[in-house]
Amino acid sequence: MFQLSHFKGGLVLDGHKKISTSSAIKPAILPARLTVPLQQHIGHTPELLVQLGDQVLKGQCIAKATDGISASIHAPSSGRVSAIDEQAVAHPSGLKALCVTIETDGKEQWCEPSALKQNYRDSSNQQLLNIISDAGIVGLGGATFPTAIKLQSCEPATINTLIINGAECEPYISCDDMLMRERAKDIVLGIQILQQVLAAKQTVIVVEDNKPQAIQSLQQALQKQAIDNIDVITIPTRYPTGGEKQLIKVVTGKEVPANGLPADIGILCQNVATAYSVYRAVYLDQPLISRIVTVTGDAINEPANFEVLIGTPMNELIAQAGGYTANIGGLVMGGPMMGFSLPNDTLPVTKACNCLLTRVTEDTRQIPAQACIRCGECAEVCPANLLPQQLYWYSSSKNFDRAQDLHLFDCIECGCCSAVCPSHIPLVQYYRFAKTEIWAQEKERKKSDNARQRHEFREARIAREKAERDEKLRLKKELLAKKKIEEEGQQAAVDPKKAVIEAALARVKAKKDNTTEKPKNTDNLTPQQQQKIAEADQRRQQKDNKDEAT
Amino acid sequence: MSADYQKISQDGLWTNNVALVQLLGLCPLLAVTGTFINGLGLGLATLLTLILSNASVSAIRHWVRPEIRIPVFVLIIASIVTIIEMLMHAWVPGLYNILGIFIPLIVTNCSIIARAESFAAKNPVLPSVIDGFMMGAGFLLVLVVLGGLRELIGFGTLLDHSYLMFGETARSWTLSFADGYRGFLLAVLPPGAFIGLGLLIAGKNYIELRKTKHQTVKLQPVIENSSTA
Amino acid sequence: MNRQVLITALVLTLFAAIGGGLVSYTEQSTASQIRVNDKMMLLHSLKSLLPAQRYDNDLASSAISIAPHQLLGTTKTSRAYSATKNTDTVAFIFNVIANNGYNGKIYLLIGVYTDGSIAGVRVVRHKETPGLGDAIDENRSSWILNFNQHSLSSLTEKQWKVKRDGGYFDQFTGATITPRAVVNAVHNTLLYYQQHKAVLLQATTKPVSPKE
Amino acid sequence: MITALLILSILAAVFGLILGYSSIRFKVEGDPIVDQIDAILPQTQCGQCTYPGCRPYATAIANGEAPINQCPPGGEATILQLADLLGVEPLELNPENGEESGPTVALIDEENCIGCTLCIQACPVDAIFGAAKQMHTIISDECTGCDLCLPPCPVDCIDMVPVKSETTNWKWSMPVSNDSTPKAK
Amino acid sequence: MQFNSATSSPHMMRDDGISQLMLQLLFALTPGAIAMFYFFGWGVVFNLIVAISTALIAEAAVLRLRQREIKNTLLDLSAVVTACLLALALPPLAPWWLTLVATLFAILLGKHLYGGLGFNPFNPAMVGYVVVMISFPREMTFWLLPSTINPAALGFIDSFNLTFFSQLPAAMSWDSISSATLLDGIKNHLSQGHLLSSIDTNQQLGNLFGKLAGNGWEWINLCYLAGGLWLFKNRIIDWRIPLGLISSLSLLSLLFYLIDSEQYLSPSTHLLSGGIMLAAFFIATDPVSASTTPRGRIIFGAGIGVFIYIIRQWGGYPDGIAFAVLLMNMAAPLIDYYTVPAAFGKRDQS
Repeated sequence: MFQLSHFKGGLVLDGHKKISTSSAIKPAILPARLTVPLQQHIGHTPELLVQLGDQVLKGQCIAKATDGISASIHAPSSGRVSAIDEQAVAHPSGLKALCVTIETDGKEQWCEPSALKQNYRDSSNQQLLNIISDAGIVGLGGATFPTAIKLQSCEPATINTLIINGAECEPYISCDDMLMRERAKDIVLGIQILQQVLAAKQTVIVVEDNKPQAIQSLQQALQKQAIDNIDVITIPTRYPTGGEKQLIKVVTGKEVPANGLPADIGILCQNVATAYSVYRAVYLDQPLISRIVTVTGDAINEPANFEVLIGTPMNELIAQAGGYTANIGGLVMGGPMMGFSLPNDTLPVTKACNCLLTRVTEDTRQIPAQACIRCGECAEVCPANLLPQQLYWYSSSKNFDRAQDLHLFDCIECGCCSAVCPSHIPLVQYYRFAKTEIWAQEKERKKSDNARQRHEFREARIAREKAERDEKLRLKKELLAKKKIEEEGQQAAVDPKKAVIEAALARVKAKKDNTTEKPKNTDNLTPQQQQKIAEADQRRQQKDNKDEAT
Repeated sequence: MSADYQKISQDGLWTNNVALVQLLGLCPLLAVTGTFINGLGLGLATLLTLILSNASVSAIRHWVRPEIRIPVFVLIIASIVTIIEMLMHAWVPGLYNILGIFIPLIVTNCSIIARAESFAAKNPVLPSVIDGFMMGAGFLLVLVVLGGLRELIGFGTLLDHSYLMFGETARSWTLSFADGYRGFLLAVLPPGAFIGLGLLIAGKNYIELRKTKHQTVKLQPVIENSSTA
Repeated sequence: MNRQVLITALVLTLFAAIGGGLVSYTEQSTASQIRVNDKMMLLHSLKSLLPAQRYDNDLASSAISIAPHQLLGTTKTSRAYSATKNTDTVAFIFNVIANNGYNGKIYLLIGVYTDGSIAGVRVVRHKETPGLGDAIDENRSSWILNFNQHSLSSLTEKQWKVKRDGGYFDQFTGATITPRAVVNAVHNTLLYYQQHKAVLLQATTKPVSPKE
Repeated sequence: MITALLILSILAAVFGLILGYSSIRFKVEGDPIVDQIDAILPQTQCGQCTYPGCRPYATAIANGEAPINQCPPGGEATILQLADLLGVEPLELNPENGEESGPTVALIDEENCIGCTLCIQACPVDAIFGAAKQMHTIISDECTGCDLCLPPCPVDCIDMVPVKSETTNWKWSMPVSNDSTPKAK
Repeated sequence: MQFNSATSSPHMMRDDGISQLMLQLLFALTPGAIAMFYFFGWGVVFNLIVAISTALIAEAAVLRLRQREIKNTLLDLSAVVTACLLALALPPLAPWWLTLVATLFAILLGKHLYGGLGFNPFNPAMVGYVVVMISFPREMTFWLLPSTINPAALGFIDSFNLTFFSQLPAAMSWDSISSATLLDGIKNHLSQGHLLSSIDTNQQLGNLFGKLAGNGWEWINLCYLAGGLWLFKNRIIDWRIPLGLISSLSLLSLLFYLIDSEQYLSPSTHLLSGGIMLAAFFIATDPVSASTTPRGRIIFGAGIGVFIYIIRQWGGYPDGIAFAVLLMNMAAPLIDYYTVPAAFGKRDQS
């Protein structure tokens, strides 16, 4: 049915998957403390719903998605909110971010089921989307883009092909593999919901040929339920086939236009784990509060897959997997090609955490980079068909314009180029550096444009005010001159000195009466600024109150 | 005033050297510096042109309207160069034959119009003449050094063909260094000129760098003294 | 406004006139010297081909026109100069082009005594490889002097070749083409002289205007 | 000879007429390059370049009166862009004008603010609001970090704090380069 | 537990580095070098020794001067590769100082003046070659007859004296030892107005010509070809540059050969004489100075082929590989600029 195609470049890598697939998915223990970061997805931080000391139930929404791109966050277990503060999170920067810490009570008490409890087939698309949105489901393949938004963003009935991504091309990671092996039926149910929402004409589950058991169990599940509008496609194992655009190219032979979305060519991709989460949300009314995490690598004693509550500290998970071997050298969240190394193992598991990869000391030592000899090996393997070494050249010399001309932003950071570089140049880091630098410059430019406008506005205002003042002064002078003539005519008896003092006193009084003078420059404000002003006013009020109180 | 002249001289000979810093007039510079004497000949011709053109441009600077400034300068320079060319043809024909096209090409040597524009057109006659002399001398110096270097490396001789300029008595001036030296043609060929000029520029930059380093080192104790005082 | 434009034009004209005037004055005052120089240059190279005691005429003014000829390698009318002593013609100097040099034409001056032997050969202009083919230049090596005194009778037809081709003359290491071309050109000139000797001798006995 | 002179003179006259006419007819006013330079400058209006604002500095650069290395807030990036635009060699930032530091914003210690409005008058981009005898507040999104509000404050209640590094504005650093990596041109 | 997290992904890197690449390159050069030694004697070995030692010393010295790390840079073997390519391109009877000057220029001018490995716009070996080519044209003709037909083949001692002391063996002159290469000979032959078909009757040239493309040379080139194919098999070099070079040279020579087989050499002679295979697989493929885009590499190789043919046929030098390579080195950035491949998803757009 499908004429398989292939993408240019890529690598055939050693899978290392068997390490973690020998045992079934294990449920992870309930930790005493769950640290749930509010920002676990691409987009805006959701709005906090709980306060310090609140009792929460398992599955209770603790942060609600804002407008635009955002996703809700739920309590992974029941307990008490013991802290709402900045905690170290799993991010390449190692910086802190706002987290809700829950001290679990061990009761695992679920919150009230929602009102909607009917067969999904009777539900409208909007109802289903609401369920998916309320469940805080995000793409679990790694991008963590809110799923409901992705589903909503495509025009109705424009999706010809729904591709369920079970490729899982990165070495070591096996969470999707295990999920497909053990919960194929649930995945298929989830897919059917997606099918209904999208009204997709055809649906395929794509799995790399190094996961025969997963393929088999998926096919069995489809047969058992006599589903004939979903196909399982086996594709050759090649990194990075699991990349959305590469996968589409392999399955359909079509290239997603650069700067475009798969939806533009009538295709939508969802990860198998995402489909499974959709099933859980719709059938079981369970939001996304746990995920399968592969704990693997060469420096762990009992590698396996675990079903882990979001917010679980990684070290507890590691301990459950038998702990590190003696030569532990590093910990990576994600796969060896695209994951990032973690500064320590006490960070919480998030929705994006598909794998914890332990690395032995020998592998973590830095090979010093040598000069680029322009061998072109990187260009050979680049799946985005870019010229990595020229991008490197321009990124390292901060010639960002030229880097963008060479399509820097089409780079998917798959790491193939770095992996094959004989000079061991950390190419991907150069691209990441250039990308973040360009974003920052763009922001900077917007800010400076804004500053220029405000500066010009201010100059104009000062000029205007000066002109007004001069005009007033002129009028006053004229008036005075007139008065003088009059006074001279009248031969005034009033002491002029006294008059001056009196006038000054009057001015002071007038000023006193007018203490609540309107602040300057409050015209042309954005809503955000107004909000800030309001906040400041509030603080001012509080301060005044305090002053009064004391 | 004397400090001014010192600055003009320093500019022309070193800090703002036509060939090493401004990189002007490279075409004749690279083409004729095969030997010391060739360099000297063209250098003198350029020097003379620079002095005369600077002097005349400076003398007439008040009468020339801006819109015809350039044409007038070009006219002056072209006239001077043509006259010099004829004089050379008449009195040093040997050298004239060797330098050939590069004498009329002095007209297009950007350094001359650049000096006219940037200095002579804004300054009185005397400083302009000094400036012309110093700039020309700086150029001459580079021509001679490069010519000498290329001749030395390329042929193993120095001052060969001096008779073209100084008459028959100069035939014996030729210095020959290693006997049986096979010659290193690269130095005499155009690429050698480029490499040689590059090395001269590098050498100049190196000296400057050393100088500034030296200065900062020198400055250090002064600061220390002041702080302890 | 019109006045301004006129002044501009006037100033420029003035400078053009002054500049032009100076140039033309110099030109007039140096013209004679330049003519003398050019003649001296020519004489200098002609003189180097003949020992001074062998002739007593003004070589530069003795030019005769030679029709283009294959043996001289010429395609246009060229000049030859005749040397005389006591009104007897003693030698001719030909402008010869060797067309088969390594990098194109080699321009030669070849002096031939009336008895058909070589007085001297000089390279006027060439583009041969520096350091290799340019050994034909007198400034570089004395190879070119090897031709002196040789004639069609002193060497056989076969000997008028470079050694590599079985002839009499050396080639220089690594370069055969250039010496071969020069030897060939000298040989051809002798042949030409042999064929046109009578005409040439006749031409010089009549007064020939040096300007032709 | 005379003809040559005549022709030369006539040519000169003709071209002189053309030039004289053109100089009046095609006079160019204004200078678009100033706008381009101004667009590159960071618009902090801080005056560290010794000019009273970004635009005056841009004008000075365009007139060749100021070198391109006097803008500490813009730093190396700005100098590179200016060098690129003007086709000149990039220079090191002139230390006399200050050092390139990370972006900062002003923060008013609201406990100590006496509401004197002096800082409001100093702010070049109207990023401080408040009224006499009332506590002032910085609109941090608008603050360019120019430091100009510091000197006028009579109670030293304004601090310059670095812009907070968050996961959203965090930047990857350039890898520690081996010694042969080219320097920025 | 705390970890060092300074690294960016990917966390897998290849184990081998530049030095392994260079080592394989050197390995692939050996068959050709052995063939050269077989046909041209000890001079080849002396050239290699002088070039390699000069290159290493010069590189170490300049690294020290530039205050760079020395040991690892020397160990990347790029200087050795440059030296070997240069030594194999120079005439076997080249005096030691010629090889020394060429290598010095290659390392200093060709490589380090531009910033060292990775930054040189020109192929260093060819820079060195061209410097001595235009400076010492006489010495650059010091080739000799292949040993198979050379009645006066030199022994070790004679070669040693010749290379290092410029001492000719007793009773021998330069002209009796040195001989024009085939290409030079044919150029002479043609310039005398002879036809190619008369080569066989020319005793000396006929001898040189061998079976296919010059006695000895055909085997040397086949050895280089074998080494090159091995490199290609091991993915050390890109196939595009050799392909472009060989095909453009074959096409051009075939075209002219078909027009007039008496004036223009056959494609097989062109391909297997001189240093074509060395150039195609080892010199033109130097990635630093070559074009880097896929299409660009084909153009780059083809350009070299075209220039080689032009220089061979109509230029002043018998062979033009060095000039052709340098000319295309110069054009490489331009080629790269205009042959940027369409990024993923950009193919349908302009």
